[in-house]
Amino acid sequence: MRILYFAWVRQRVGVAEEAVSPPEAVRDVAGLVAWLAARSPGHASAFADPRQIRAAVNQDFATPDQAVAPGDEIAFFPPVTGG
Amino acid sequence: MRILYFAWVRQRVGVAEEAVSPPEAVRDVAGLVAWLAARSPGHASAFADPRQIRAAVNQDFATPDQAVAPGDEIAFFPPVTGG
Amino acid sequence: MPGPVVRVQEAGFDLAAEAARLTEGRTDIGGLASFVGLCRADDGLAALVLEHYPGMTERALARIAQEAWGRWPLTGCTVIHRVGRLVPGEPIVLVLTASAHRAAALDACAFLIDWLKTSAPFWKREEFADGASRWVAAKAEDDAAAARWAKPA
Amino acid sequence: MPGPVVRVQEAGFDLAAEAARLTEGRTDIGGLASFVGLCRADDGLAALVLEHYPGMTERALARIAQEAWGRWPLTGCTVIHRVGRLVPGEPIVLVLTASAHRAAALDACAFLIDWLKTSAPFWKREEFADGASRWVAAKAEDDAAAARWAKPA
Repeated sequence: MRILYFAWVRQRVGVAEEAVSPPEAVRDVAGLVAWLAARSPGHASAFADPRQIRAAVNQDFATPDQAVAPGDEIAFFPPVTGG
Repeated sequence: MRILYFAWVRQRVGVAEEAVSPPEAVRDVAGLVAWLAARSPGHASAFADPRQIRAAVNQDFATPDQAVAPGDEIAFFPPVTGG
Repeated sequence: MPGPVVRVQEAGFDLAAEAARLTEGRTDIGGLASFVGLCRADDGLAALVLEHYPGMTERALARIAQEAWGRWPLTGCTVIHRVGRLVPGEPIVLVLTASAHRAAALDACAFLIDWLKTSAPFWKREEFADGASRWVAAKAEDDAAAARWAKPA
Repeated sequence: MPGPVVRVQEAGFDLAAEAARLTEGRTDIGGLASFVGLCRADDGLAALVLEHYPGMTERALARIAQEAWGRWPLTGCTVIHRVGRLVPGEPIVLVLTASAHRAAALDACAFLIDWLKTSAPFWKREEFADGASRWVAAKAEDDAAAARWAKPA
């Protein structure tokens, strides 16, 4: 599973990208967030306020209950501010 | 009183502009239209359907009851189609 | 910027130059909206001939532009309307609005083009390839578009 | 015209060239609307740094542009969004829409810029003259602007 981070989420985690293999119990975006948040203080800080985090699974915006699977590209980032 | 005509109103009347001196009884735009319509078959044709005629007095859009006076510049034209 | 600029002219206009004139050297503009109306070749149209009321037309454009200037926090506003004979593909009218805020620029631009259609003394005559010619009739839909901008009483 | 064109790039863009690309040689376009978003020098801002999600961002832009293409009878649609470091006065984003009808061009242009703000993965970081830096927070007003375009269920 390939995880990407953008904007201040990336800055807090400390890397732009990492490959992870969560346990089988991690089945959806919310489960993945909980699991990632325990990986380091940086991760914990990035995911401290879930309301400020958006996710994409395989480059589509995803809700917390969206399923995740090995091989997926999953990204976490703040609400977008383009335009 | 200076009268200007535009678009098909001008074509029907046959001139772009004329100086007229209507009698004192002609006090407003509606009265002027009735008086002008009697001047020639071209005028009559131009003013045949008052719903298709718009007026301006001294370069401001005017309603039929607007007063007119000697010295005024009064224009008649179809509904505008710019833009 | 002293206020809106309006022009009635036979010549074409340069969108890039007009846009640059509103933005150059400024760092307080967040959005620049523009609308260019063009002459379409509908039904075998060969040319549009645009007539105006010299004097009143410029005053009407200035008044409409001033109204937009008062309703939205604009930093720049340019309205250019061409007259004379225009062939299909040629630009007829340009509206440009600049503001710190995108919604103001976009709304003022739409307001101006809607009001131009119904409140500025221009008349269009269509000339067709077969030699026929007819004056364009005013459209009820244009009145409706302009009416959406009416302020509540 | 095969459909909308979207680009994410560091380089600037040329409004006139992009406008010409949509209109050149055509006689079926009645209106060309554009919006350019620019970097403002608010509060001592020295630069905006724009980040995107390569791949997903282009897909999101293409999807939004395709949505506009389906909702309005457009003849052309171009969306260009810059990334990287931009200083005040520089253009950030361009939306261009062309249609036979002015309302379609204007509405599609407003729709696209509203949706870009809320649905395309870009993030802005502000750098200030004093060395401070902060990520721009998403605005509730942008969500509200985009929500007006939601189709009735």
